[in-house]
Amino acid sequence: MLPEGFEREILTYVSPRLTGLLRRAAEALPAPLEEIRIRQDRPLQLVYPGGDAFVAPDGRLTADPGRAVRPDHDDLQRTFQLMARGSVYAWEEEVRGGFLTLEGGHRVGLCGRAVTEAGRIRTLTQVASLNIRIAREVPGAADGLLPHLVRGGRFLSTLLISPPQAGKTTLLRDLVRQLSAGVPRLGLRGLKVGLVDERSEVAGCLRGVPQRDVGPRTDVLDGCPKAEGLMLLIRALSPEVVAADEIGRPEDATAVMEALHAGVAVLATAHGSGLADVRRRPALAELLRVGAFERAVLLSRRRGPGTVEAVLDLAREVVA
Amino acid sequence: MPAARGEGPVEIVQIVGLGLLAGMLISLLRQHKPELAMQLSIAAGVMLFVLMMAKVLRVVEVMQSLATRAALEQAHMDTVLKIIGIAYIADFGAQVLSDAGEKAVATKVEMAGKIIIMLLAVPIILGVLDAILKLLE
Amino acid sequence: MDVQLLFRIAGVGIIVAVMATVLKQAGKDEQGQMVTLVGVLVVLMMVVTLLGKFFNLVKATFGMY
Amino acid sequence: MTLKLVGAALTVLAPSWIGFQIAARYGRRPVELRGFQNGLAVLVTEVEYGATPMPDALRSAARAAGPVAGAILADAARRLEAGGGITPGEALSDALAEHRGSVCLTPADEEILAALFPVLGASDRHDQVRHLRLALDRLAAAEAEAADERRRYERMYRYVGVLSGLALVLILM
Repeated sequence: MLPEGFEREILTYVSPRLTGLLRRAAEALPAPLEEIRIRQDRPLQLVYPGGDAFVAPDGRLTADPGRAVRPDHDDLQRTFQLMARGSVYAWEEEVRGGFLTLEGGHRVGLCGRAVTEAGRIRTLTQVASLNIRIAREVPGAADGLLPHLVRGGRFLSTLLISPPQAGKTTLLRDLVRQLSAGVPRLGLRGLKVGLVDERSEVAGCLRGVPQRDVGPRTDVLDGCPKAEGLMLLIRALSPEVVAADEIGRPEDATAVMEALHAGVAVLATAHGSGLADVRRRPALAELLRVGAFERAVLLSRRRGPGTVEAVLDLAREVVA
Repeated sequence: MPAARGEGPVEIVQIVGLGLLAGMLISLLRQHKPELAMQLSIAAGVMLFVLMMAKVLRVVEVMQSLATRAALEQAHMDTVLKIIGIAYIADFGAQVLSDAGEKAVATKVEMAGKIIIMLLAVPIILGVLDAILKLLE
Repeated sequence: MDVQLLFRIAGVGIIVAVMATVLKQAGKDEQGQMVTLVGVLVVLMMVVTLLGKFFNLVKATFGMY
Repeated sequence: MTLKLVGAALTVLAPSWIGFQIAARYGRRPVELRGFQNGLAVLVTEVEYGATPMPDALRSAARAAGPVAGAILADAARRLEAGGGITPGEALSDALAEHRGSVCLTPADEEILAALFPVLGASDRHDQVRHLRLALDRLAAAEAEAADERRRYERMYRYVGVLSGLALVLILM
């Protein structure tokens, strides 16, 4: 099954030698393609919900990595260059952060040789692994969840907790969209939302313009570090809700506190498989301790990405 | 041959004019390209020589008719002419070479000319000796 | 056979001389030498044919065969 | 007689024309090298301060690069935008190959540009600027050399052309 826009948004940016193979292989998949993993001199792998497969030289799927196509150095470099639109320098920050964003908000994870300088990654060279994660918009993904996050026409600050690939970003995007658009059936009017999209994953910005539907009242701060971005939004754009993906650093926590003091609701995500996981991270533990979030949502992949395991009322827990 | 109808005084103007012209061109060229100047002088020399050749032909004809009248042996007359020709050519070559500064080669050429003339003259000398011996008998 | 030949040889000589000078000034001494050599050869061809004619004429005149 | 004169005129003109052509090549080479330098200098600015994506950067470089180098850079930008899975280096390489007939660069000059092909757009800003500056330095050296050659050879080839025409006429006359 080919994802929507696959040809234009993905295949255009892949080494011409691999496009035909990928097209045929992706068509043959039993479920929508989730990830393409291209590793130099190693089997070409496709991941879909519920499994993975390798691509044979004739474009068919195979379970045997020994019979799979092995992309070479040129394929990797060419794909990397094409994804960077021939301008790696223009996405320096992204490359340093190990990713690139394609048109349509698809994110490409990069791995290779890191060039460090004073202990920090300066850049990645000789990219040897590419992981193309196909972003999927699932309008209505948050339909079931939203009623639990609203009380008296007010949106409650929420932390989405999930292991990787459990649909956290998809959920966040749909929450932002619905909050921004307003949900009359819950008595929720459209809210001004400020979204800090450090990795261009949520809104899929291309040259600053969101490629994904994030609602009519949403301002996206693209490619900005979360802590600074949150501050900027609060100061300059008078949002009623600020949203950020994957918080967890001490300065993120400070920024979230700042938002709460300003009376702005916060919608954020964090990595973890449960509340206990999150509590082990100092910055997040502090946030939970002071009751920054009123709701925590636990996600898993148990019934496919986006399975809501539980919605916790943190306010009550803290009070209790 | 243009010389056949030409008169003496007119010809001398032609020849001197040609010589002067050649001389000027040669001296012009000698400063920059001496090797080409030498070739030019050869060409000029040859042309002057050729202009005179028609006259020489007339002289030869006169000599030949004199020889028949004197009932000289034809073979001897031919030899004399050949000797004159060889002398001309050898002299010409030697002149050019000494012009080009190759004095040593020039003398060798002259030497060769002399030897060949000697060889050609052998039958005549023998004839003369025969005649003298007959007179003495 | 007339004066033209003299002019031709002199002309080639002058042109070759100028060309060699220009080439030498441009630092292409080798090409200059080449040009001179070609000039000399070309003139030599003319002079050699002339000489050949001349020798034939002399031989004919004095019956030297 | 007239025919002979016309023939002689043609015989003089043909080598003269060739000589002027060669002389003109010597005249154009420094100009083209300068054009490439201007283009690359703009490219450096675009990459270093604007982080402009390659096709746009190439296009604004083309505007600064003068007619010949500009045409090549613009062609590279066009090829790059047309897609087809080529890298900026390949686009530039193809553009250069396409225009090879109309440029007066020596293989050594092209080598300087060719050194950029594998790296163009393929690394971070710092690295790009370093490579571009290196190419700029080498182009400047090549330009100085080309100007020197122009001074020495431009007039020479004109003279040699005309003179060989005259010599030919004399020899054939």
